[in-house]
Amino acid sequence: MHHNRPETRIHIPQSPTRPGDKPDFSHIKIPPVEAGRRPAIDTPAHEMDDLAFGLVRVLDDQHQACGEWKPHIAAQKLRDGLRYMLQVRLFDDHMFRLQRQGSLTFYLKCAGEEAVAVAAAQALRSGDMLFPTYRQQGLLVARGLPMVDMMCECLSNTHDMNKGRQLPVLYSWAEGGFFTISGNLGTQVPQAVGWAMAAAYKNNDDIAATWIGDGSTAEGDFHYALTFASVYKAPVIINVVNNQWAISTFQAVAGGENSTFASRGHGFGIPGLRVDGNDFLAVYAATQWAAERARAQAGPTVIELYTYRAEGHSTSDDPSKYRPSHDYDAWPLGDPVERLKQHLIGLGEWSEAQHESLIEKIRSDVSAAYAEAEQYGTLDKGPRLSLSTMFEDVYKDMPDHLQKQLKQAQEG
Amino acid sequence: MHHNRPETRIHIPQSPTRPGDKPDFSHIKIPPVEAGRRPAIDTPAHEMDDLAFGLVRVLDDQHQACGEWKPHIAAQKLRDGLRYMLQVRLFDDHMFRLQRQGSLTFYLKCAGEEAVAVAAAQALRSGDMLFPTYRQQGLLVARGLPMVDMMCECLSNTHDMNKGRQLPVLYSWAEGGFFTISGNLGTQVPQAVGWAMAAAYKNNDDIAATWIGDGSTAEGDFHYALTFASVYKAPVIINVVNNQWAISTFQAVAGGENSTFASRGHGFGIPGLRVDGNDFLAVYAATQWAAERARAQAGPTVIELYTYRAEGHSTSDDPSKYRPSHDYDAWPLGDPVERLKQHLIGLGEWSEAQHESLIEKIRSDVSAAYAEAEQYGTLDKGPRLSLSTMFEDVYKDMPDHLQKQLKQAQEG
Amino acid sequence: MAAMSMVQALNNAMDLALEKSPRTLIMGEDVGFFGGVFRCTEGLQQKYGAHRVIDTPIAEGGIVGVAIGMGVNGLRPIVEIQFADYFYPAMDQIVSELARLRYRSGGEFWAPLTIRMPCGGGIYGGQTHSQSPEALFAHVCGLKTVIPSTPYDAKGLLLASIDDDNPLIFLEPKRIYNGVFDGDRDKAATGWDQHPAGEVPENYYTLPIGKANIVRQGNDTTLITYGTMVHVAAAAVEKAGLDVEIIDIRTIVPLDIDTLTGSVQKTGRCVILHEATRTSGFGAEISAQIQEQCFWHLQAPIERVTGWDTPYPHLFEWDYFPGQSRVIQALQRVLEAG
Amino acid sequence: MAAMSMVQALNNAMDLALEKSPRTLIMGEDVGFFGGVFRCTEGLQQKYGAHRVIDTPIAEGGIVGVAIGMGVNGLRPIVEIQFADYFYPAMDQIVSELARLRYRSGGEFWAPLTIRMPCGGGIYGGQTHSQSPEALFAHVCGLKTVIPSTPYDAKGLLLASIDDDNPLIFLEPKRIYNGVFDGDRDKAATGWDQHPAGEVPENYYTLPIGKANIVRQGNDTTLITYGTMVHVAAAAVEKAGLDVEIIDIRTIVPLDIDTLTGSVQKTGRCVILHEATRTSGFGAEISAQIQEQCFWHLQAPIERVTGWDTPYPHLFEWDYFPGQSRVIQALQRVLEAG
Ligand SMILES: Cc1ncc(C[n+]2csc(CCOP(=O)(O)OP(=O)(O)O)c2C)c(N)n1
Ligand SMILES: Cc1ncc(C[n+]2csc(CCOP(=O)(O)OP(=O)(O)O)c2C)c(N)n1
Ligand SMILES: [Mg+2]
Ligand SMILES: [Mg+2]
Repeated sequence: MHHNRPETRIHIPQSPTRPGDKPDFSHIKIPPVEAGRRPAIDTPAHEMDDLAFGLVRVLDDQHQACGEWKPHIAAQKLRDGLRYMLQVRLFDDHMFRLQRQGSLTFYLKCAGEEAVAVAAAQALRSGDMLFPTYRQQGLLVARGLPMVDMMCECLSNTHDMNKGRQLPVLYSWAEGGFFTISGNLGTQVPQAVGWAMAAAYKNNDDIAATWIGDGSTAEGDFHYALTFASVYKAPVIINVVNNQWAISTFQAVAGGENSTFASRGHGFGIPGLRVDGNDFLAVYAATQWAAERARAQAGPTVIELYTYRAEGHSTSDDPSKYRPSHDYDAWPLGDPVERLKQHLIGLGEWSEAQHESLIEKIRSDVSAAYAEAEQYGTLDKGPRLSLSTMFEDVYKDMPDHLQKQLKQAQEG
Repeated sequence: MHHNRPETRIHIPQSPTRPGDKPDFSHIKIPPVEAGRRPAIDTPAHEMDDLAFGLVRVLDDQHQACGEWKPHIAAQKLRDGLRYMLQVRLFDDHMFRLQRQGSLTFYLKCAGEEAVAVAAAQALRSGDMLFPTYRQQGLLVARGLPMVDMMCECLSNTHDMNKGRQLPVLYSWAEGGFFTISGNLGTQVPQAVGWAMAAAYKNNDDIAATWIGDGSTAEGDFHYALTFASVYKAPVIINVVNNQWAISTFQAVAGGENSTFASRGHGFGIPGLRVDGNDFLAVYAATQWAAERARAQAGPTVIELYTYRAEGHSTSDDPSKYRPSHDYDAWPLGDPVERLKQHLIGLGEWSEAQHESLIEKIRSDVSAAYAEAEQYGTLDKGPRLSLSTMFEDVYKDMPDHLQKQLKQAQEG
Repeated sequence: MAAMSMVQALNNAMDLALEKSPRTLIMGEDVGFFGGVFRCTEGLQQKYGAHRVIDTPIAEGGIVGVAIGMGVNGLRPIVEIQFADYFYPAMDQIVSELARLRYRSGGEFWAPLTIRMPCGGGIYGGQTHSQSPEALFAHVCGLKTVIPSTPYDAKGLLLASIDDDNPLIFLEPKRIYNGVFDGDRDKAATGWDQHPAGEVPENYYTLPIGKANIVRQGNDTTLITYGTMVHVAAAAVEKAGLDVEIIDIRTIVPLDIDTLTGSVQKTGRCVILHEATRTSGFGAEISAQIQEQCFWHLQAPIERVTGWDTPYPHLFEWDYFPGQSRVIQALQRVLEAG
Repeated sequence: MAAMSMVQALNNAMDLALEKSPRTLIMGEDVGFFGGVFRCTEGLQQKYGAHRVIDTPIAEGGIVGVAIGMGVNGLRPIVEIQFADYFYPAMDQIVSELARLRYRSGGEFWAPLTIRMPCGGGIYGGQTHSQSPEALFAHVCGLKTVIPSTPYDAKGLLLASIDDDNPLIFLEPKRIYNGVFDGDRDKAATGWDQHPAGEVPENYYTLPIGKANIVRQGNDTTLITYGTMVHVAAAAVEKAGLDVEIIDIRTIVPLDIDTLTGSVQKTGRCVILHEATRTSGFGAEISAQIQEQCFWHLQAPIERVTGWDTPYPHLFEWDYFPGQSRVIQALQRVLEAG
């Protein structure tokens, strides 16, 4: 105790464990799969408030699908989902290593959170618009963006969809209905609501889905989104990815101590589903339910994806400074890839051998993609975008003052 | 129907009545006084969620105090409350007329909402800090600011606490624990939370109370306030004055259609009380309960004061353009002054005669105060602050560039 | 042609824009049923429907964020911020999102918003109903910022703004919404029907964004200004009987610098006039550019006549407002210098 | 005296400030247990407690709003905004509240906040980790804005800022947090221990806010700059072998204009250098003031060397960054002019 530390009665939330401690998730209550009820989509919002405090689950401890939320989904689609998740994970691993070797300025993985994006993408229609944040690379993979295109963005090279302007991982893919990722947290959420309102305005039944981290829900934009979504009954799904951490701060600092993130919409009459985010089938089922609600003009839904950030925040982070090491191994909801794999094996639709060879295949695809991507240039080697791209797209047409500046820049 | 009006499925909320319609408040459900339960202040927040959808009431239709919320309050205190409310109302009337006569640039009344401020002020301690918006002049009156001081602010004269810098009604009173009113909506709410956190930090048991309009809850600041209040269990009361209107927009446009404003904190584990804002005793009791909670370190409370803006938004407004005239006469929760008066008469603590003579007395006090205020100057007549006040208080000490500008301004 | 106030001209422009395309809509606080606190959207909801002239919650950041999403989905929202003083909660959506979308996405995404906001003082609005924030927008690349000074310009520039695929801030000097104001607060207000630019064609027309307007030809000094101050400038020059060239820049960014330098090269002298606070006001940028490009022509220091570096005070409104006498003094100093 | 990086000097300053008064506290995203993403608050929570170095939710507007309330209640919060690029959500609380409180309340209320934020590029941070928003703050009267260029200055200015009863924006050029950077990205970084101003007294000291620092005496041209660019300027002048006076303004507002004009009156020439985008950057204000006050001494147009009017691009970081060669060219143009 320092002598300048006064007596105080201010409450400061704390992470239950810190470096050196044994990981401890005993505070997390996991209800049985059967406890989850799946109400009709037109149920009045306040009659579903309990769902925000439960946990939508489909896979039980033996990896079997059961309960009311069990979705109808073909084995092939599940195998696709598994493949996408694996691809995301191996892609992440590869790119992370490349950053460590100095080939990339920055990288950010979604390890442990693959299902959150992949299952959602598979439950939505291709015309539905996605407003992600930076940890949903699974959406791109599931919607079929070639890995080489993702890599080109990370390299800011001549094939970069962003023309060298953004940090690695801040993808944009108009054709795939994937909105340009912002470096500023939370901004995409009211934008998604606006996109959804425009769809309704135009009288079509496309919907918008957006993702935001647990930490970022504290931004005003989240409130704007809830307000407008509620007032105009926008056909939108607001996904809160609660991976328990925001860089170094535990989710209690974001307000996770006194209520769930799924319940954040209750004050606006927006129902919330709290979902096991590492249960592929649960994410799929919850997304499908919310998408049906939205399409049926029954209003927006908040989905809290309860998951865990298995690794550091990004390549700039060192989680050993603020949380126990190997904590992911103790995470009670397991790993999404492993769980879906076991489920498929249990169904007789998959095998260890197939799994191994799939991993091999993806690994070589990733390497091949990177070899190709490098040919389009890297930050400091090979082909390079023209300097004029620095001045283009600030405006639709380059105004005089930027033309003059471009000329000056070209002159050196 | 205009030919450019496309088929649309966007939901746009509407006011149930518009100019020309008969006022209709049949959508408002008023539960009986006895239905209100008053839980212990340390009840877990989510076990009180029902309170945000009920209505805390004390005065029944015969103006008698009953039910669990009935507060212990001496007759003298009630008479004081009645006097303050009357003073606010007559002050408002006088100032409004003066604006119409051209003596003031602007004015804004709180007609119909007097109890919201006066009863709250009486339920709080003098060390508690108030962060109001512009329609709680009752706080000043109840805490004893002389009317002449309020008038001097409205006149921007030599005795103006704001030194001529603010619009009329944007009062400030440090000594009275009344924070400077902002022209920018919503900003005071996180400030109140911060003030409360500082009280806790300093280990004293003063609390903060803040007021925000139904319309203004849509601002991000409201969200910040809920978030920080929840995370740090700040000793604060967040009052939402739901007077059904935000200038011309009905409360549904602020998101009042799908849930109550009292429930806005549920997603953060902050309990909400929905209170009959025109029932002086109910406002008093609810404030007392929330203040006890805060002081006992049991956390923040949201109180929705359900009331009606009896007149226009301000002197710049013309409500006949957007709502039925005489709608206040149909407001089902009556008038706060009239109801408290009847209650006191029923108790044998007041009489029509006393009431009449009190009105007389206040009227002459108001006139006398204004006569005095005018002696300290008006915007264009009489004594005037020195020009240097325009440049003072931008910084604590006037920097060189402002000294130069002051000199230029003085030279004309 | 019809006599229109600036409010009417703006209303007329929005009417034509809504008529022209069902993709265009209006949103903001009190803009719908009520028609706006300054009446700029009066009657439009009644004519086009509640979904095309949308009353929104009081959340400027939300309004802009939502409008961006609409813009990305093919609509063209016209957003009203009730007073320029209240755009700050929307700053992040404007700066980090709206202005950057096209750039950061390699040209894939953009949102063609027009954000209207009444600005400026002179209505006893105090410090939160009087601000002129144009310099803040000027520093944000990716935005265009426009400010008209007459009903004729207001309509033509607003229609051009709505048509523009870039995001646009459209500042409306509220002091001249309903009549010409020349800075003399003792003079009875004159209606726009007395002013040539109060004659407004009823049909659809646009004025080019990025083009300044030489309001008055002159030889001895160049007086550069915009918004309400155009009329203060004109009256001051008239009163002082000086041979001054007055230029209304009309667009803050992109600035029509060639017209400005052309004039200063002719006159050799320059005064810049605006209502916003002085330090880092847009006058600084104009001054810097003219100095850079006309250095060898300048016969006197460029002067700035501006609001003081204080909030806009209620009581001292007319001491804050840069009125005719301050303009005349500056012109005389500049003329006598050298 | 000890060798300190800028991060260490800032940490040391905050340590002393927390030590000095229990009313002082630190709040921001990741500042507590972790010690900040740039490590500026490392160890302070462990030393002073979780209530004095507070991890906050990710809500810049909330952080500032709450800190204002604390300030009003007698505390002195030091707020960290994780990157200057993320201050926009707090713009309304900063402009409409923090900067105006004292004024609007007739001096009754005020909040002595110091808001720290890392600014500037050169770390491949892309457009949302590289911005220099000082001009936006400069236009907001009521705020002071400070930006140090060395560990010694950083400590002295931060302690003075925390002591100041005015609200203060404290910009920290992140490119020089951990070593001197002179703009030559091919040169190995040099630690602050190699630099004289990396020697920092361990005791409490303050440097005056509003005082510029003549970093290098010279006669032929005045080069005005701040932050990281001070070192780029020094290296450029060294390389070009010119007789240039380099001034580090250290405070944006209030600007020490007398020191600047004194120098320009001596040299007759002036170049202004900053990393922020050009249009309405703070260079415009400096240029305008110098032109106003030194017109008759100027022998050449004042030049501005700045970032371009584009977002800070990831790929073209070093084409955007105003490096030594652009500085040298400008100096030569100015020297040869006239
Ligand atoms: C407006 C804004 N403030 C701060 C940051 C810095 N920042 C980047 S990521 C991050 C943590 C976000 O946590 P969370 O929302 O939980 O998402 P996660 O990283 O866990 O997926 C922070 C504070 C930012 N990018 N934008
Ligand atoms: C940030 C901001 N946006 C808009 C306004 C303009 N404005 C002033 S009062 C008002 C309506 C507020 O309604 P409400 O919060 O319900 O309070 P009430 O007037 O009903 O008491 C509006 C939109 C403002 N003052 N500040
Ligand atoms: Mg997180
Ligand atoms: Mg209201």
